[in-house]
Amino acid sequence: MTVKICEMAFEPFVEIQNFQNQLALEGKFGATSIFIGTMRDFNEGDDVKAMTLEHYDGMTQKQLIKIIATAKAKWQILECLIVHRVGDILPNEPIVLVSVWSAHRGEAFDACRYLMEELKANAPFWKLEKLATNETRWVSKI
Amino acid sequence: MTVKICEMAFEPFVEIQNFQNQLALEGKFGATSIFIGTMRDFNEGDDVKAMTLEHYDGMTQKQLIKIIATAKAKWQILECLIVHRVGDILPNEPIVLVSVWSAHRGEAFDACRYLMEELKANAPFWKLEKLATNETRWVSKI
Amino acid sequence: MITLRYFASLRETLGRSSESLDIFEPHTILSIWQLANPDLALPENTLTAVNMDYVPRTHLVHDGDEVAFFPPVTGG
Amino acid sequence: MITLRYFASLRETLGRSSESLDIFEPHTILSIWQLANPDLALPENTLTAVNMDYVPRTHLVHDGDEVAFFPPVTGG
Repeated sequence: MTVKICEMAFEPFVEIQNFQNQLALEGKFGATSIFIGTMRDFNEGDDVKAMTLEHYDGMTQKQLIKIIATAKAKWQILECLIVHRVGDILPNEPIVLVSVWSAHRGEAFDACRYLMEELKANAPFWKLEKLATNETRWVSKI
Repeated sequence: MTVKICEMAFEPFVEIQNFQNQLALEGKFGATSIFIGTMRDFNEGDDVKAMTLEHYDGMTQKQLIKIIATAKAKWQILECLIVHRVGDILPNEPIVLVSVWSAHRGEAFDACRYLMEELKANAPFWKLEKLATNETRWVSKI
Repeated sequence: MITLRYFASLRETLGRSSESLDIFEPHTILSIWQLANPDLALPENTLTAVNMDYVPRTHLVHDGDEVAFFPPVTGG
Repeated sequence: MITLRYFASLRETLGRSSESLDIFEPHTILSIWQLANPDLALPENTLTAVNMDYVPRTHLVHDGDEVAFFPPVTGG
């Protein structure tokens, strides 16, 4: 169960593959459910050219570990990995990666979605968008 | 929207990365939901040492394309990729990959799960397991 | 002429994976099975397809069709 | 001494990201805000945390605590 906060761009498929390679779970997992959130170049009708992701270092990790513990209590999860980007981000760069390994698909799907929804609801990240017009705006909760 | 049937082992993260690289969707997708099914070395309480995946070549592709068309009518999907292995498979080798790209996460999650459940219900694949005892048995519907 | 195809455990039970049959009028799927396998009742849970689409056993088969019989699918 | 931290749009509004405050008895979160920001009502949708866990505004803050105020989160 690993939580990573990245200040530089990350390659989600490299992260997952490397993490999986060191798991020593060969033959034990039948299901992997993955979600990747990527920066778009548009939001709420406006062109966006960059974004800054602020976070509350320390609380972020504490909240994500708590969310994972709750998911582990609800579903039979073998492993999970959460990676979240902070700092200055450009369109098409990954923002978040959630990956869950389990024996059966229902648990992997449910736990991955739960982790992602809880992360969005509770992890202390804030997005500041820079529009094509050079205006900046804080993304507000949808 | 691509469907691939593989007779040899495939690398799911390489498949996804290569597929994504040629999409020309930079900045347009905000959400990627992925499911990977992997062969376990146990099933229904028995050790399994190999598996043969039979399919109805032609009908498989036709059914998967139909399932994708239904998903596209239900959700706003930008792209999707389905890869399924056939032939002789060993534990820890990937069996199936479903990946969906969309602007928003709800659609990606819902469509990925739908595709996977419909694939399991309707695509004409059959698993023949070879147990540690060297007995073979057809997997029956759970 | 129609083509019959059998898969997985049903293929093993019958000892063959495909065969041809001449029909001179439309037959239901069930009737096709009985013509091809007079000694064996169509197993209850068998799925049936014509030209690679699922159809019920009452579906009418025409000359040139490919008819498939198989057990419940277990992919994914 | 307690540490106060402000994030995102609230940090910008206040023009500072952290500060210290001496308290000589436990105070509620709301009372801490009023001591630190006497000219500004705590914005309605502000989230509050003590020692990196969410707490309600009625939570009692003790000496040594880290108290954070921030707008709704928008990660993921």
